[in-house]
Amino acid sequence: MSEKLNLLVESSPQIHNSDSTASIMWTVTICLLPAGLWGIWIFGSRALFVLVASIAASVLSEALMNYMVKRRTLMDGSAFLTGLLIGYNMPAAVPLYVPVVASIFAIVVVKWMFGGLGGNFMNPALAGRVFVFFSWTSQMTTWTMPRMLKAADTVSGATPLGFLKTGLLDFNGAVSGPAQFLTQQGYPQTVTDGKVMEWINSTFHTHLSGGYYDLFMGNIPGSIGEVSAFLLLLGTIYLFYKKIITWEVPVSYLASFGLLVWIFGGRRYGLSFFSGDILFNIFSGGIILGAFYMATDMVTSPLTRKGMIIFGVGVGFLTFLIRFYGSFPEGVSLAIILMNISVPLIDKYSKTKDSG
Amino acid sequence: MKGLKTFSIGGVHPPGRKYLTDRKEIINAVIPGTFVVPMSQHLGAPSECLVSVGDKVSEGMLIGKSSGFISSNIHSPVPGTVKEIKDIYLPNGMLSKAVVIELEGEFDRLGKEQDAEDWKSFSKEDLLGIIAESGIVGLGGATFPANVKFMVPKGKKVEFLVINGVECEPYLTADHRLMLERADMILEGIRIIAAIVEPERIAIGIEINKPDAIEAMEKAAEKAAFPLEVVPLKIKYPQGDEKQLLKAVTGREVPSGALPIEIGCVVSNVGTVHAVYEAVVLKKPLIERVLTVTGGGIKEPKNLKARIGTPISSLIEECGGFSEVPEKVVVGGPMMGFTIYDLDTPVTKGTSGILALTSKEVKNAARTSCISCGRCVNACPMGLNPTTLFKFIDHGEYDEAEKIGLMDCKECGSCGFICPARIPLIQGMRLGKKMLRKKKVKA
Amino acid sequence: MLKEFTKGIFRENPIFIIVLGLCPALGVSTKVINAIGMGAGVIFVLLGSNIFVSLLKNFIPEKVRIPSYIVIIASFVTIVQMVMEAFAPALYKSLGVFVPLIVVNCIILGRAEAFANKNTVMSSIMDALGMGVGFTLALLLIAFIRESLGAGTITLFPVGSFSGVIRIPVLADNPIRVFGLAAGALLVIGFLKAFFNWYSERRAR
Amino acid sequence: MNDILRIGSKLALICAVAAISLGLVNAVTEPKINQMREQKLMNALKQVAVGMEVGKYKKVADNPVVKGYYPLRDNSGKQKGYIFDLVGMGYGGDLDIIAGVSTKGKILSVVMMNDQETPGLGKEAENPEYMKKYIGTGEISPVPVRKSQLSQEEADAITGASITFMGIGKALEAASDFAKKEGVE
Amino acid sequence: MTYIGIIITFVFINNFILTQFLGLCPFIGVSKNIESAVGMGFAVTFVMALASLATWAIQNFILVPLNIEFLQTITFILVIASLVQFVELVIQNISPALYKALGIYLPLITTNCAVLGIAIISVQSKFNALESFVAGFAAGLGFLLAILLMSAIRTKLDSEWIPKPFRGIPIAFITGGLMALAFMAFDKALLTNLIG
Amino acid sequence: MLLKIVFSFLSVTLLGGLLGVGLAVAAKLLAVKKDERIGEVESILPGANCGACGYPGCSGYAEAVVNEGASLTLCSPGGAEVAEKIAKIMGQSVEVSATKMVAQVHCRGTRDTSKYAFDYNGLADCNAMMILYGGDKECKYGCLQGGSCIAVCPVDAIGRDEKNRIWVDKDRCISCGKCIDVCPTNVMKWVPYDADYIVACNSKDKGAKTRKYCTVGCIACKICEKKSGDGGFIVEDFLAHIEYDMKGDRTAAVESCPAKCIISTKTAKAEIDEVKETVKVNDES
Repeated sequence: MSEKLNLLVESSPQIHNSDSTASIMWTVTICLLPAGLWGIWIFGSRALFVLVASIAASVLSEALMNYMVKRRTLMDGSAFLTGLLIGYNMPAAVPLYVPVVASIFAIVVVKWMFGGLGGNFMNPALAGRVFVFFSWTSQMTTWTMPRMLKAADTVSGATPLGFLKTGLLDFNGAVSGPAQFLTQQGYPQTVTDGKVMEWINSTFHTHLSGGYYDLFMGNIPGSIGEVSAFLLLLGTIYLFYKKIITWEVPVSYLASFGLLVWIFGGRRYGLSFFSGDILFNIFSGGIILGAFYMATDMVTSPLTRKGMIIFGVGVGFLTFLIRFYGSFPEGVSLAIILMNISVPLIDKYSKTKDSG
Repeated sequence: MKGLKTFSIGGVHPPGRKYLTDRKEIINAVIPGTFVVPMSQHLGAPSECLVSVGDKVSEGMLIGKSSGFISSNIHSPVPGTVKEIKDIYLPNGMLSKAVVIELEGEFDRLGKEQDAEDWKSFSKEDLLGIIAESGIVGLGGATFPANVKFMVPKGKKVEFLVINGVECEPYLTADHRLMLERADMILEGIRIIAAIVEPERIAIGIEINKPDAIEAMEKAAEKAAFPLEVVPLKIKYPQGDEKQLLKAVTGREVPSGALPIEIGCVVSNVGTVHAVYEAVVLKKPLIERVLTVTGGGIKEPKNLKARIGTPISSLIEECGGFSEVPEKVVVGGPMMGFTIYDLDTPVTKGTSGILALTSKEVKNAARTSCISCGRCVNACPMGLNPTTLFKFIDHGEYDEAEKIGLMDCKECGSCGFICPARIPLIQGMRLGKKMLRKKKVKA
Repeated sequence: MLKEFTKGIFRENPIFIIVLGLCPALGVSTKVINAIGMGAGVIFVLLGSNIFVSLLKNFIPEKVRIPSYIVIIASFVTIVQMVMEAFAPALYKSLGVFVPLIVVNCIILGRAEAFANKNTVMSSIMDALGMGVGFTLALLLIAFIRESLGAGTITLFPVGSFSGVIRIPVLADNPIRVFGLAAGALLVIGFLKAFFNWYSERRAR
Repeated sequence: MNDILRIGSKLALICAVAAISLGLVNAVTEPKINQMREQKLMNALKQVAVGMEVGKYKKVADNPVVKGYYPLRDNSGKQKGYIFDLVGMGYGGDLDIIAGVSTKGKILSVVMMNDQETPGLGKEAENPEYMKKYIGTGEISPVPVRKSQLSQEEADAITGASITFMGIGKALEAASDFAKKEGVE
Repeated sequence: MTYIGIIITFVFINNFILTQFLGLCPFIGVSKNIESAVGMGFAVTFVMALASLATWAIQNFILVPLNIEFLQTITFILVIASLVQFVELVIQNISPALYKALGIYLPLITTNCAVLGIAIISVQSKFNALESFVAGFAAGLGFLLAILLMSAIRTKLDSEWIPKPFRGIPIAFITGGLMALAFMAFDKALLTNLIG
Repeated sequence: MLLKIVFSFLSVTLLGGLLGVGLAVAAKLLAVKKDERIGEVESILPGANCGACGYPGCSGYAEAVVNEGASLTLCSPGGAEVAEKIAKIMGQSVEVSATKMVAQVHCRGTRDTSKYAFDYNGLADCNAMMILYGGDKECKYGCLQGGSCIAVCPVDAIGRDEKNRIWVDKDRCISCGKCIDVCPTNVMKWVPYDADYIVACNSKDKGAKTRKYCTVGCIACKICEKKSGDGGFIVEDFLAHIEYDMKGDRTAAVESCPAKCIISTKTAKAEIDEVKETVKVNDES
C-alpha cells in the first residue's frame, strides 16, 4: 500500500439511510403535483399563474435570505414546497400580489427569522396563508367555478362550506345533512355526480344526496390544490410507502375530527346527536391537504408518537370548533398553526420512555 | 416472519449486504513480515508491556500483562524480534503503546496438531484462570475481558446463558461462518462457559438471515444431546447488543446502567465462545480471530482468520486490493465501526471486519438543520430522544443531556443512520459523554 | 442638561432600547393621531410626575415610596383623562382603556424611580421631556408604519377643509390589514427593535 | 408606632392633595364632558330624524334588539315614525345603531354609533355610504340581510364583511317589524 | 354573559396579551424559561383575580355611591399597589417556598398593566362581584396560557440559529406576532355560537 | 360640586392613609431580614455572568461573598478595581495581583502551512474533532480551528480570519478562562495583557518532525534563545516560550526566527476586526 489515499474520517455510523432532507422535500412536492395539475385543469391558466407566482416569490426569497446569511439551502426543496403549498391554498382568481406577499412572509419572517428550515415553530406556508387571509379576506374568499360547473354567466361561486356557512345562518328547515342542504338550495353539481351517486344509491341501497362524487373528485370551487381529495390521497399512498409521513398525525386528526362531527355535526341541521356527516366534512375544505401534507410537516409537529397523537387530536378539535362554531368556514390552517404554537410545550412534556 | 422474537422499541433496517461474503469459507490469512501489537485492545486498563526493543518473542508468548481487574493479557501473535515500541492511534481514536514485531524464527503451533485437553476435571476457578491467562475478551466488538464477565458475583444466580449469534451489523459474516463451519467447537465452548456460570437455561439467538447457521447449531445441539435452545430472531439492528438480545430472547429488560447479571443473564458472543474453546481445549491464547474483509471497494471480499497485529493493508492486499477508490475504510461493522486513515493500522482483538466503503454505500449528503422528523426518536433502541440530546450537547448543556439519559446511549448508530439531515448525532453523544467525564474529573 | 434631554430620544429610547411602555405603544398605534395624543398624554404625565417626585424626594418616606409615586402619577393621568374626554372625545374614545393605563406605563414609574428621586427638578424636567419625546417619536414611527401598511392611510388632525386623513394611493384600496391588528403590531415592533439592535451595534463599531 | 403614623399620614397627605386637585379639575371638565355627550347624541338624532321632530325617549324592555325609541312627528304633530335605539350582533361584538323608521316599517336613515368591527371590513359600516343599501327597504322590499339579496355591484362594495352586513340588516329588520306592529303609538 | 362565556372570552377571544396588548412587559421579560414563566403566570392570575374583586368593591361601595367615578384610576391603582405589596408580605411569611417561586415576580406585577386593565374592563363591562372575580381569574389564565406557550417556544429558539440583530427581544415579539396571528381564529362568533 | 370635592378628599385620603398605615404595620410585623450587601456587591460586579468565579452568575457570586465568605478576588472580568470595591463593602482588605492576563492562541497553522492527515467530516467542535484521532492535522498540538472557544466566549472576543485562524482580541477579553478550559489541545494559553510577542506554536514534537508537517511551527532551533539576551526566550520540550518577567528587547529574536512563529500581539488585534461567526450547519447543495 504505497499510494496515499485521501480517506474520509468521520464518526459512526459509517452508512446512512438513503433519505435526506432534500429527498424528503422533493418527494412530498412530487406527491402533491397531481392535485395541483387538477387545479390548473379545472380553474384554468389563472391557477397556473398563481402557483408560479407563489413558488417564484418563495424561491427568490429563499435565495435572498441565503445570500444574506451566507448559507446555501435552496436545493433542499423546502422553499419550493412552501411556495407550492401557499399556491395550493389560494383561490385561482386571487390577485397575484397575494400569493407573493404570502410567500415572502412565509420564507422571510416565519422561516428565516427563526434560523431557516428546522428553526421555525410554525408552518411557514400556513402562516403565510393566514397572514394574507386576514389582510385581504375578500380576495381570499372569491372563488372561481371549475370548468365543469361553469355556466355562461356565473364565473364565481362559493365553496360548499362557505355556502353552508352563510346559508345556515338563517335556515330553519330540516334536512338530513350538508349534502342534501346544498342540493336543495341548488348548489351546482355535475352530471357525472348525479350518475355516480345514483349508481351508488342503487347498488348499495343507500340514500345519499348528490354532491359526494364532486366533492371527492374535486369538481367544486375552492383553493387550487385542495379541491381534489382523490388525487391528494393518491399522493399520500406514496408518502406512506416511502415512510415520509407516519400515521399518527393524520389518523388522530381525522379520527378526532370525524368523531366530533359525527357526535355534534348534525345539530346545525336540527338533527339529533350522533348524526353528523363525517364523509362530507372530511372531503371538504382542505382537510385532506391539511391532514396529510401540512399537519404532518416534520419541523412543526411533535417528535414523539405520543406527542403527535396529542397534536393530531388538538388539530381535529380546533378544526371542528372553528368550522362549526367560528366565523370561518374551513378552519384547517388556523387549527394547524394554533397547534404549531403548542408543539414545543408538547415536546417538552411528552418525553420518550426510557427503557433502561 | 410473524411470531418471531425481537426487541420491542426502536431499531433500524440498514441494507445487509452480507451476500458479499456469506458463502466464503474462512481461510487463514497470509502472515506478513511485520506485526504491530497494541497494548490496549480491550475495555479497561492498558496491559503492561513486558518486552523491550531487541527482545526475542515466540508465538503465543505473553508480552502484555493484565494491569488491573478490568484488563487483559496480550500475547505475541508470531515468533520474532521486538523492533520498536511506539505510540499509535487505534481505530477508536485512542492513543496506545504498541509493540512492533518483526517475523523471525520458528512457529510453535502453526501447522502442529494440539492434543485436546480434558477440561471436564477442571474447577470453575481453573477455567476462569485459563480464560484470563489467554487474554480472551468479548469478540463481538465491546472487548470486555471475558473472565470478568463470566465471574458470577456471590449471591447471584444465572438463569440464562444467552449466546449471541445475531451478528446484526451489516456486511459482517465472521460469526455466521464460524457457526456454520465450527458448530461443534462452539458447542464445546458453550459447555465450558456453562460449567463456569451454571445457568438454568442456555439459548442462542440467531437472526433469520442465517438459516444455515440456525440449522447447523440445531444439528450440533441435537447430535450432542445438549439442551441448547436455538432462537431464530427477526432481522433488526441493533439486535446484537446485549440489552436488545436479552429483550428479544428472554423478554427481560436490563435496567438503566446495570449489567445483564442483574437480571440473571450472561451473554457471550459466538466468537468469544470459540476463543474460549481454543484456549481451554487447545491451550491457545487469543492471537488470532476471524474477520470479514468486504465492502463495495474490495475486489474479492473474504472471511479471514487473521493474527492480531496484522496490518490492515496486508489483509486488503490479500483480498485483491481496492476495486475502486473507497470513500472510507472502516474497522468493525458499518454501524458502530471506526474509520481509519492509516492502512497500516493493525488488527486488534476487537476487529470484526474491515470494510472499504464506496460513496454509493456511504450515502453521505449535505448536512442540514434538524427538521424534527422524529425518526431518530423512533429508531433509538434505548428509548432516548437523540435530537434533543444533541441540541443540549451542541449548546454545551451537558448536564441537561445527562438528565435525559445521555449515559444510556450506547452509540449503536441507529439515529445517525436514519437521520435525513445527516447530523452527526453519535459524535455528539460521544462529545457529550467526554465533556461530562471531563467535568467530573475537574469537580 | 441638554444631554438629559437627548439621551431619551435615541441612546436610551424607552421603547426601542430599554423596551418599556410597550402596551400603549402597540395598543394605540393603529392611527398616527392616536400616537400623537398618547405621546402628548405621556409627556404631560411624565413631566408632572418627574417634577413632583424630584420635589418631594425628601418628603416621601421610603416604605411607601412606590404607592406615593403611583398616587402622584395617577393624579396626572386622571387629569389627562378628564381633559381629553372634555376636549378631544373622539381621541379619548379611540385611545380607550390605554389612557388610564398610562399609570402603569413602566416608563413613568421607571423614570421616577431611576431618575427623578435622585436628581434636581431641572434635570428631571429635561429627562421627562427627553423620555417623553423619545416615547412619542417611537410611537409615531410604529403608528406610521402600522397605519400606512394596515389601512393605507395616515390620520392627522383635521384642519379646515382637510379631513386629516391622507390616503396612500395603492395601499388604501387593498391595505395589508394584518398590520392594523394585534399580530401586525407585534411583528412591527419586533422588526423595529431588530433594526435598532443592528444599527446600534454598527454604530458601536 | 409613631413611625407608622408618620408614614401613614404622609401618604394620606399626598392623597389628599391629589384628591383635591382632581376634584377641582373635574369640576371644570365634567360639565363640558356631559355637554359633549349630549351634543353627540343630538347630532345623531338630528341626522336620523330627517327633518322631523324628535319626541321623548321610551325604553323597550322585552326586545333583544330594540332597546328603546323616540317617536318622530312631522310639523303637524302627527306621528310619522320612530328613531330606534338598536343593538345588533356584529363580527367583533355588539353594534350600537340608531335608525329612523317610518310607521310602515320603511328604513329612513341609519347611523352606526358604536362598534368593534375589523378595520377595513366591518368598520366600513361607520361610513354613511355603507348604510345606503338599507335605506328605503323594509316597507315593500325586505331589509337585506345577505349579500345575495344585493346587486352584484353593491355586494362587491361590502367585500367580505357579510357578518357585519347581516348584523345591521337583522337589527333593522327587527326595527322595521317593531314599527309595523306598533303602527302609530 | 355566563361565567363560561367570561372565561372563554378572556382566555381565548380577548386574550390580554395576544389581542389586547396588556401585560406585554412581563410577557417578553419573564418568558425566557418555562419555570419562571409559569411562576409569573400563576402570580399574575392570583393578583388579577383578587384585584378585580377588590376594585369592584371600591367602585360599587365608594365611587358610585359618592358619584366620584372620576377617581377610578387613582383609587384602583392605589388598591392594586397595596394589594400586591400585601400579598408579597403575606406569602413571604406564610410560605417561604411559594415566595421563592413567586416572590420575585410580585413587584413586577404592580406595574403590569394587565391588572389595572382587568379592573377597568370589569367595571366597564358592569360585571357583578363574582363575575369580576371570574373575569380577573380568566384573564390571568389567558396570560398564563400565552406566557407558557411563549416560554416553550423560546426555549426551543435558544437552540436555533437566529440572525444576530433578532436575538432576544425582537424574535420574542415576532413569535408573539405569529401567536397572535393564530389566535385570530378565536373570535366573537365562536362565543355566540357556542354559548348562544 | 363642593360636596363632590369633599367626598373625593375624604375617600382618597382615608384610603391612602389606611393603606399607608396598613402597609407600614404589615411591613413591620412581617419583616423578613435580607442582607442588603448582596445587592450592593451585585451592583458592583460587571454583570457579564461569565461564570469564571465558579458561581452561577454574578448574583450567585455576590450571595456567596456575603453569605459564605467566598474569596473577594474571584471576579476576573472586574479585576483589581472590582475586588477593591467589594472589599470596601465587606470591610475587608484584599491583595490583588496587578497584571491582567488574557488568552491567546499559540498556533498559526492553516491549510497552506500545515499537513493534514485526513478529510474530517463531522461536528465543528474541537472536542468532538479530538475524538477522531486528535484532529485532522498531522500536528496533534495545534489549533483544531473548530471554534469551540468562539462558542464559549461570553463577550465575543474571539473570531476567525479568512484562513480560519483563530484570534483573541485582548482588549475585549475579560479573562474568564472559558476558552482555555474548553480547548482540548491546550493551544489557548494565558499571556499577560501587555505582552508584546507570543510564540505562536504549541508543538512539543522534535524539531525535525515539526518541520515535516508545519512550516510555521517552532522547530526548537534555539536561535531566539541565543539572540534575545535578556528577552526571556526559553526552549523547553522542543518548544520556545517567553518569560514575560524579563523585559529585554525581543525584536532581534523575533526577526531571526526561521519559522517566523514569534508574532506580535498587535497582529492579533488587526486580524480580528472582522469577527466571523461560526455557523455550525454547513449545508450546501
